Amino acid sequence: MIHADIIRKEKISPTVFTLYFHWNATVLPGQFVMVWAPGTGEIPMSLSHLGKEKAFTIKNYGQTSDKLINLEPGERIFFRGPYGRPFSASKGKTLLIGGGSGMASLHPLIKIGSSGLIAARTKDELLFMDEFEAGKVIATTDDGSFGIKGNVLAGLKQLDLESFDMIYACGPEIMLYSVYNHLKDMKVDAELSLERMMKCGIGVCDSCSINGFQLCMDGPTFTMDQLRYMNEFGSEKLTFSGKRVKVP
Amino acid sequence: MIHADIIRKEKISPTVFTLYFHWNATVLPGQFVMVWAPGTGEIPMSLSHLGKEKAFTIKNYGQTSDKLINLEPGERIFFRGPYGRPFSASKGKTLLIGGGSGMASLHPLIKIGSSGLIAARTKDELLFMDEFEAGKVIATTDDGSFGIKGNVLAGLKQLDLESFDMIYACGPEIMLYSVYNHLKDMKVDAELSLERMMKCGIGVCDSCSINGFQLCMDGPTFTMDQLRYMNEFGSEKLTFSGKRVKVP
Amino acid sequence: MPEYSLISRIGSLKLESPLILASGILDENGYTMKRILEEGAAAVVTKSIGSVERPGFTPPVVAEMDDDLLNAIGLSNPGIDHFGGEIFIARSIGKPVIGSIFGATAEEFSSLASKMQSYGADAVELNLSCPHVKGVGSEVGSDPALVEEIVGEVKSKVSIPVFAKLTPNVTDVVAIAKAASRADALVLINTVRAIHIDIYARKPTLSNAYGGLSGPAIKPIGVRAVYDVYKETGKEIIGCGGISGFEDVMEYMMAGARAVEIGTALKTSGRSIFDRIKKDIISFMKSERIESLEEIIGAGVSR
Amino acid sequence: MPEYSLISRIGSLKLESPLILASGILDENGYTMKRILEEGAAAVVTKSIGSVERPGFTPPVVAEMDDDLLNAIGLSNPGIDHFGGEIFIARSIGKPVIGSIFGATAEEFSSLASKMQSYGADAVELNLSCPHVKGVGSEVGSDPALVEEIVGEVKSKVSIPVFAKLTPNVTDVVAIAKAASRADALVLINTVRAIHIDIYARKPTLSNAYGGLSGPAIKPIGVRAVYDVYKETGKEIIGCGGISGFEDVMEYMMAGARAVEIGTALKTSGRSIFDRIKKDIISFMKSERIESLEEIIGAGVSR
Ligand SMILES: Cc1cc2nc3c(=O)[nH]c(=O)nc-3n(C[C@H](O)[C@H](O)[C@H](O)COP(=O)(O)OP(=O)(O)OC[C@H]3O[C@@H](n4cnc5c(N)ncnc54)[C@H](O)[C@@H]3O)c2cc1C
Ligand SMILES: Cc1cc2nc3c(=O)[nH]c(=O)nc-3n(C[C@H](O)[C@H](O)[C@H](O)COP(=O)(O)OP(=O)(O)OC[C@H]3O[C@@H](n4cnc5c(N)ncnc54)[C@H](O)[C@@H]3O)c2cc1C
Ligand SMILES: Cc1cc2nc3c(=O)[nH]c(=O)nc-3n(C[C@H](O)[C@H](O)[C@H](O)COP(=O)(O)O)c2cc1C
Ligand SMILES: Cc1cc2nc3c(=O)[nH]c(=O)nc-3n(C[C@H](O)[C@H](O)[C@H](O)COP(=O)(O)O)c2cc1C
Ligand code: FES
Ligand code: FES
Repeated sequence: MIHADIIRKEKISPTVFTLYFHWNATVLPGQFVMVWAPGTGEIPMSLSHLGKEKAFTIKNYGQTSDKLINLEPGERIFFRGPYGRPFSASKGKTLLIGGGSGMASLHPLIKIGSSGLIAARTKDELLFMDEFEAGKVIATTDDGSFGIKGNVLAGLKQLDLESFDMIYACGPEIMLYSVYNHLKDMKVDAELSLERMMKCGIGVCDSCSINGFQLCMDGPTFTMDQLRYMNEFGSEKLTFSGKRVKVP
Repeated sequence: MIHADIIRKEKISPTVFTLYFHWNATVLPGQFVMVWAPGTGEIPMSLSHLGKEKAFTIKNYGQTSDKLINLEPGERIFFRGPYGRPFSASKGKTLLIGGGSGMASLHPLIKIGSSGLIAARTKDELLFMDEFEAGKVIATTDDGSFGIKGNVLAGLKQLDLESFDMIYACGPEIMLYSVYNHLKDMKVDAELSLERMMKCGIGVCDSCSINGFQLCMDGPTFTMDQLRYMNEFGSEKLTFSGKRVKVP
Repeated sequence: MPEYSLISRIGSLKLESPLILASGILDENGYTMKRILEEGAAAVVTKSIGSVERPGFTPPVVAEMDDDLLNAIGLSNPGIDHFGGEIFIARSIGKPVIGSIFGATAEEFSSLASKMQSYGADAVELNLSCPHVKGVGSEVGSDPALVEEIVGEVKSKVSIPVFAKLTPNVTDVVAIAKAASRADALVLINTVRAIHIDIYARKPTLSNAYGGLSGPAIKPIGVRAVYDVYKETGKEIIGCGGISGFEDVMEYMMAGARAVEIGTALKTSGRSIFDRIKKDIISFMKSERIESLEEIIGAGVSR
Repeated sequence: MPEYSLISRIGSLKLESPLILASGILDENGYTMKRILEEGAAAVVTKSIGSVERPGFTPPVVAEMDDDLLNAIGLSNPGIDHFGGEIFIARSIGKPVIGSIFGATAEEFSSLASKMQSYGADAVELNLSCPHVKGVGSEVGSDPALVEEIVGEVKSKVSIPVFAKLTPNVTDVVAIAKAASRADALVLINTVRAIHIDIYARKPTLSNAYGGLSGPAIKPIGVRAVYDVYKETGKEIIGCGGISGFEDVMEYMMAGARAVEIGTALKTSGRSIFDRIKKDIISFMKSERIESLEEIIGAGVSR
């Protein structure tokens, strides 16, 4: 395990915190680490900041994420990685599509000129909106508390998607599956970062697999072409115990 | 273990054979390997030839050496190494003093201009005499069957030892101890390659030790200055079982 | 020039090569097993399945130590009644799928084995050796009487070959092997009980503290177990533990194994490991003039 | 700023640091032990000595496997009556020398222990755990009743501290540890039974076939044994197996060891390993704000 001290902590929404730390390593956008809260659990986590100062942006989801966001500056965090295939670098006009805490993994891709489409249940959960240039970002909320009322599709319909050189998306599978279906017959290049149960992070436990690909090694980012052959995508996945269930 | 096929075998005395093989490795004069005869034993052995073609020159001493010299071209030999501290390279006038199969380890040092003093019990056991230039080598035999009758001391007395820039010696400890005593108050640089029981070759078993130095790691070559502090040299050693006995 | 065939036989099971995917590594999802078979494994063993759904331990469930691995997945599994679908998917390519099962009693094992057979599994592997879960695994597998009962009961209930996978965490593996002698083959070894402590957290790295060590570190322990059991019982053996190259496969076979299972090395070498090792074995057979792998089984055992 | 002291205590033995040379590595010749003490070891354990001279096995007696080592020296030793001189030489520097002994019966052990005491040994270590010699070593050390008898008998005969060195090659190391509970401390672990086969010779590399595995590969097994025994018995423990850096020492201590023995790492790191690790432990204590090593003994054990 690697360990580092938390140097700063920022609350960026009622349930989301960013923890900053020093880690002298090269991590590429889309890669992740396994973060350990000793005594509690270990969960996959993207790095939302990749400079000399690195950071996790963590949503309070359950036991382990809760433990992590309650750590204070000076306390120690433990993790291992980086793991996974990063988003491929791309020049030109990019669109970032993020749902919920999925924005954490897209954050390092926000550059001058990038456009954004952020989807959330409610206004409070829209992350990193103000890091886009004015007029470059649109939002959807399920409850209409901000931006377009509706889900990601409502946002997608407002955009000239084929005008982008690359689209990167990260969020819940159901959202990504909508994005995929909407894009699949268009002339666009896109990479989607999926989420599955991850126990090992190193390609042995099979809990993160989708059609024979391990998210932790072959993903979590996949191209549209790869997704085309995955009949489990948007349809079925395995639970923590390995039981096949429908993707909600 | 490294393995190689014997490509050639030469009988160089009634009891001594040279086995040639290919081994693509850098070995320096004075270093040794542990040679394994599967099913029989494993013994330390210098390399007598160090070019692209390498060779052992083996005296039929007991079980394992006997097994080795009975191998034929095309058969396989096994060994590990190289181990040990080589003789230090030296320019100028060199004298090689070899006793019995100790000449095997000195053989790679025979160059144009090197002088030699070879000691053996009897004529048949004088090895590599004809590789020295005419007039550059003298021999002693215990039985007087060739050269000077007597032991190595008789030969040493005939030489202007201080005229050499470096003296290298290898042979039975009793002979080396005579050489050491004869040289110790002279102004000469000398390195002696000692022999002790060797079981591991890698500095763990302690069977080859002399005053806290392991022959297999810190030796087998030692300088006169190192030997000066070794009260076990020429005096006591441990047997195969670890029993302290007098050096014969 | 002879044809170099890698065809291997264990019990009545015929394999295109001696290389099998070990239980618990990339074999929970049917599609993953299918892909590993497509990419070169001669057969796969499923992860160990029990009677009821089990979440297994909370992560961390693995700790990497160079090429070695410590794991305490905790026999997480969906329960036998939810596993038929995965076997069906995996078998679609036509290569053997071996169903691994675990339990606490002979009845439990034999009911699991019957279900595996009904799902179409080509053989069943009894996990008598998981080192980190109480009441099943190696606690079962270190009791010779219970081992004998379980193997006997399963053999009397199913017609597919039965393999018994044994633990090295015992004083006398030969005694356990003898107790399991009604099995068609023995699988040696499962992981070695071990612990890693993170000195900066001052806690065991695995949530369960105890885990099973796998990878190159345990190869000499596995080879010893195979050697011992081959020499003393002559049983058919599948070697397992720390295999990452053809040298390791040859070493296990010379110690007495007829085939091998590979697990942890998938982590470092990926799925291509099976094809690479097959190629390397053929080169070795050529240069060492081995016409059939049968020649070398047990060839390194001094009697 | 606090003084960082490495002083350690095992039974009544006081050590300048927790770092001891393990039995069987560079400790046959008194001068070698003396040099290792001069160059930084806090104490040395002699190689295991028996009642009579034993040549041990024919070489090959070691097989290197990267940083790991397989050995079957075969308890070669000059016999106790010829060993007093070596102890005398080793003790001349004034640091503790621990005499290791092996035997088949309680009487043999206690007579050996008395002789070690008369030679001036500062403690005696009972080798109940050599994995490759029949009739002594781990065959003795896997029988709880015999272990109890040996330890009891030795304790009743000598006044110097008695350490019992146990084997990991058993189903239940805690049961053996309990049997040895009259010892002043337990040493865990000896080597793990293993084999290496040379595939080009088609023979086991060691002349004895079976050997004991040491080095980094066995560290997680040793840490597990220490953890287990510390947790279940609370006995004083000397950790051993695969230590090559300060991290390993800290890990063993957090698992419950009060001191450690280092063997195989001498091969790769040389005698300077003791001084290097001492320096590194002090840096660790500084940065982790550990004032005394006592604080961390067992700190990683979840109860
Ligand atoms: C590649 C990747 C990157 C991620 N990046 C981020 C990020 O940057 N920010 C963020 O807030 N969230 C991220 N997540 C999601 C995050 O991992 C889950 O929110 C988290 O695992 C929830 O764990 P918990 O213990 O808080 O919740 P609980 O519901 O208490 O979890 C229960 C158990 O399930 C396990 N678990 C639950 N969800 C997951 C999961 N997806 N993968 C593995 N184990 C799981 C936990 O290990 C835990 O033991 C990412 C997920 C993946 C796969
Ligand atoms: C550094 C070094 C280099 C050597 N180079 C050469 C050389 O180039 N040519 C040559 O002919 N001889 C050389 N020798 C000597 C050679 O190793 C012995 O002649 C040989 O070990 C005898 O073994 P054996 O089995 O034939 O005899 P045996 O008497 O049958 O040996 C009995 C046992 O003792 C062991 N044994 C005997 N002598 C030694 C020894 N010196 N070291 C370790 N184990 C021993 C053997 O392993 C064997 O198991 C060298 C020795 C050393 C230390
Ligand atoms: C992550 C992981 C999970 C495992 N799960 C199981 C299991 O469910 N059943 C089983 O019999 N063995 C299991 N094993 C043990 C392996 O099948 C194998 O016996 C062991 O890892 C040694 O082989 P290797 O060194 O090639 O990995 C598991 C091993 C690992 C690493
Ligand atoms: C070459 C060698 C010889 C050994 N001889 C003995 C011995 O005589 N008595 C003993 O108790 N342990 C002996 N051991 C075991 C070590 O003392 C130690 O328990 C083991 O090697 C694990 O520690 P390490 O990994 O630091 O070497 C020997 C180990 C080696 C490598
Ligand atoms: S998380 Fe275990 S295989 Fe991907
Ligand atoms: S031969 Fe073993 S220490 Fe030198």
